[in-house]
Amino acid sequence: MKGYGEIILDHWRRPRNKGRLPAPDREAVEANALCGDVVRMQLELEGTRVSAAMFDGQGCAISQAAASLLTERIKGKPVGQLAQLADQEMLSALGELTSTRSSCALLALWALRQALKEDQ
Amino acid sequence: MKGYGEIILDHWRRPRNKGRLPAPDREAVEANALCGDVVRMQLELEGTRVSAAMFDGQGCAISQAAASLLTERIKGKPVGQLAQLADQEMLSALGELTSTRSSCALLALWALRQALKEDQ
Amino acid sequence: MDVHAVRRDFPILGRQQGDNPLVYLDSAATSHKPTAVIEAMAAFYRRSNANVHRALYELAAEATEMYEGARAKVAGLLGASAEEIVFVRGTTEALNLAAYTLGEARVQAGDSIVVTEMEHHANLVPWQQAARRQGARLQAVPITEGGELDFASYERVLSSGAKVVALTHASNLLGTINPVPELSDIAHRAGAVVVVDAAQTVPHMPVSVSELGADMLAFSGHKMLGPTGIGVLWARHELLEELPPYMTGGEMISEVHLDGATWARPPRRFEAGTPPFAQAVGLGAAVDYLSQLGLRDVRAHDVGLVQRMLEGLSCRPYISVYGPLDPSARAGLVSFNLRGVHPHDVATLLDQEGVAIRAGHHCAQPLVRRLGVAATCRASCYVYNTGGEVETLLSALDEAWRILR
Amino acid sequence: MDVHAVRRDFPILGRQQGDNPLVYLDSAATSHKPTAVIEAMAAFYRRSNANVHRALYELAAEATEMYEGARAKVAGLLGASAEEIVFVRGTTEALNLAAYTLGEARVQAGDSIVVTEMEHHANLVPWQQAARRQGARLQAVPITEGGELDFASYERVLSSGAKVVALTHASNLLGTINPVPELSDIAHRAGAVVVVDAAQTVPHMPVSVSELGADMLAFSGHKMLGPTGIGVLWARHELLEELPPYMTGGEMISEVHLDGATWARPPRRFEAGTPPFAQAVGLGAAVDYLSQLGLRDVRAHDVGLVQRMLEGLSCRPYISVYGPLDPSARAGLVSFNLRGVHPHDVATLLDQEGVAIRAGHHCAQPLVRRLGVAATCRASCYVYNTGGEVETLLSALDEAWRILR
Ligand SMILES: Cc1ncc(COP(=O)(O)O)c(C=O)c1O
Ligand SMILES: Cc1ncc(COP(=O)(O)O)c(C=O)c1O
Repeated sequence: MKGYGEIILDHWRRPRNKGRLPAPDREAVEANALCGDVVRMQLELEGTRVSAAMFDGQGCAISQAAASLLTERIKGKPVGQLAQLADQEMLSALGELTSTRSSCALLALWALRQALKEDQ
Repeated sequence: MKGYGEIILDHWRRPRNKGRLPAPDREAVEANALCGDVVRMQLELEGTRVSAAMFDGQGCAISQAAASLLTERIKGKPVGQLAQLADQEMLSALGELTSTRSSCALLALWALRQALKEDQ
Repeated sequence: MDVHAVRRDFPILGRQQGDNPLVYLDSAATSHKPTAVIEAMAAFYRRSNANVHRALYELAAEATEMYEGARAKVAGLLGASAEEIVFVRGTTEALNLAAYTLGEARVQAGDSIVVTEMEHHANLVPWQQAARRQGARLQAVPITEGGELDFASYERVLSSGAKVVALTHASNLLGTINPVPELSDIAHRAGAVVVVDAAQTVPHMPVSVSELGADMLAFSGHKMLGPTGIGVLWARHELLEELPPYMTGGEMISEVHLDGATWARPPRRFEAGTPPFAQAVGLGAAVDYLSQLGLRDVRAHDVGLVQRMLEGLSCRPYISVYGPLDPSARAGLVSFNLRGVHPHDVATLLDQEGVAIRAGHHCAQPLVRRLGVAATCRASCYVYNTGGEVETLLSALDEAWRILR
Repeated sequence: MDVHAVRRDFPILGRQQGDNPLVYLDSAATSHKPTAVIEAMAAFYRRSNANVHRALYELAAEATEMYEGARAKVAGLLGASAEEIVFVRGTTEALNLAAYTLGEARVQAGDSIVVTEMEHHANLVPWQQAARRQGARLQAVPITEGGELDFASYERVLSSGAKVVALTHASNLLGTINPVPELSDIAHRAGAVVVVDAAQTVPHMPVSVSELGADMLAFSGHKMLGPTGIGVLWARHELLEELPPYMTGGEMISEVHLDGATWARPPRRFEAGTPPFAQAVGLGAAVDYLSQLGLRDVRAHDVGLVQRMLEGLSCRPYISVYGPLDPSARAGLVSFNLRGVHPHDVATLLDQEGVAIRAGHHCAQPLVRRLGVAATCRASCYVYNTGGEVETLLSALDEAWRILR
């Protein structure tokens, strides 16, 4: 069995930055009603940079691993740069993935975009 | 062109007993709404026998020829016998006929049956 | 367009009818299918069959891609976007969907719905039902003696406002092509949504929804070289967004509770249950085939044949022709009658020569009544018909006349 | 039934999925098609294609005969008469037709419509809509912990009367087969018409409408080895006679005037427009194929496979199974979950082994919610599945569990 790539399995088994921030500056929840996947993304900002990011949620391995991976990737990054993060980048960061699951893989990114949009 | 059989063409070109009876004992009209064929059958009875039969109507050659042929066939016949006249007899009396047209061929027979049913 | 090369793509044309080759002049009822279409569906069932949407395995992803690919092809044909294409069974379902949903969303008691006297039953009866349900008024614009829409009446009817105008792009009996862009403008100024029955045009000529200017368009796959069981409703996306669903069930919902449900976005909102996905693949192949021929050439071929038919029929004193006399003002069909002869007799006699035409009311009873006849004969052509076949038709008519007059 | 001989009739089973042979366990979503069905339709298009009804030429008479012949075959399968068979697109359209027409004819404001908690959206949402339109009340009978219909609740709900009971013959998620004869009796005593969703049973076991005792029955061609784009509504003829049409247009009318229309008799009243006649021919071939196998044997084969699945799944402590544990109380499918693992992950990992199962809410959101899960995995089988394939499923599940736990 090819299974999921090591990156997905690693983040699924040992999620990074899972939980809640005490005082997030930005926050958004995205859900995929059809599969029941839910992802909450929370950010703390220092100036125009992300100083802390955490996620919370439930659902399939891909959606949760993607959220975990995303929190690692965005820490320390300028907010302006994050707004430009493309779907394709997220997908390739997760390694090989079947097209039927891309909406799971992108859920965290959608939540991030939502969080960045709000009260800007 | 095979065309219609001689029987149909003969009755279509020179319809027998076409018109109205002065004082019919029995009468019925049948129409095929879908093609616009109409046939009226009128009978005069003497005792239990048909003493005169006429038809009137409009429509395709088959429906009109069949009506003409039928008036000839039933004259002098006992009413009880006519009630038993089968679809198949009518169809074969007309000669070779494509199945798509059997409702045209049977319209006069249906009118006859209707006429016999009424006020018996 | 090389008609003889085209004919080789249609296996049914090799059929003998009794002692004669089949001369099929009833494509307005349904068209034949090229091998490419027949094979596309067979290959789908042999290699790629799976229910579309939602499944997570590769085979289903492939089937879904082919289904959505067909939607994109149809959109491309019309110059529309894929999310404006709803797959249905055929023109009839498309128009029922339009009448039901527009009725619910746009028509109130006392409002007016406008149709024409030359509509196919599919674009008349559903509007009668919608008018009945909403307590609205149905008005039918008459035709002229020449078989065209009475423009002045149309303007007059619309001057007092209407919520919907439902009209045919081309009459399946008269052949008349209606000037939809102008008629749409007038309807829009009156505040009406314009629904066009394009069953006889999309298969036969280039149709661009932006040039047409209508809001909804309906047509059938089986009349355009595609399979039965599939058709298309095109509508402007904003309009689809506004409309409630017609059928409900799986795939068209967003969330379902025991006491209520919310809807998916278009086009899925209008595709309840398992769609005819194998037929969509077949329709996609038909669109490819027609596009390769070029719809401009398809139209030119039709016009050439109709011209020969009109000339041949008009010069026979025992024949009356219905509809416009200019072939370029017509779809690829001609209705006619032989003096004093019932059209059914003509059709039966022609069939014995291998010539297949249609005779009857062509699902347009009010129009047939308006013409003052019980029925008409209709010959209709398509990409695989030849000038020689038109000659066969004409001489078979002479023979029928000889027999029956 | 020789499953290896059967497999040779299904070309798609030769497909490789990556490095593995395809193990297709999603027949409850859609079945594959034997060559006999694929070829019946291709041959129809190549030799006999013409629009059915009304045409007077030989080719159309032949097509009409084949279309009506398919109707007779379906009637034979159910022990019904041909005039009780209405061809539609699928189960979903059949149930929409039933809900709309029964709503109009039988349901008034304040009346009650009864469904169950285990309905597919196709047998729930149309009734919600009908209830809304008529101002009626929709009541859903709950299920027991064991996944069966709560009989006592059913009796209680019906004791206060109902106009319609709409229920599934077998749940497409739980597999549960409902005792329709008993349930129909109770419903009839309460004065209700009984509509049965037989999408998961007619393809898989002998179903006789007289033994079932219901008034209407809906199923899809594509789940019974037939093509997409066709399905069946069966109803008692007296009931069909009483109902108004659903869709309107050509072929379903008796007379049309500009201001109104009258209807043809059933079944034509319910078949507006060009029907999916080529698909009917395909469905007829599927009925022939299934009858040759024998539906008793088809059912026995299903039960054997489901037993192996249930045994294999139940003995794995990391798996929960939903629905009845007795294979003979079930349709040919099993829903399950791996502890703490999302079904979508299971389906994706299995797909990589060539095993196609479905994961999701199976168009039964209220039921999934009732089970307290987000979704389930579902493996479903049919005539072409083998015991070996069930073993492949089970070991692929072990592997998925190893990876994901
Ligand atoms: C129980 C049940 N009802 C209804 C349907 C809907 O059938 P279709 O999508 O063919 O209309 C299905 C299949 O998805 C089903 O399993
Ligand atoms: C103008 C027109 N509208 C509607 C229809 C109905 O199409 P269908 O029977 O494919 O639904 C036809 C064809 O019969 C037609 O010619």
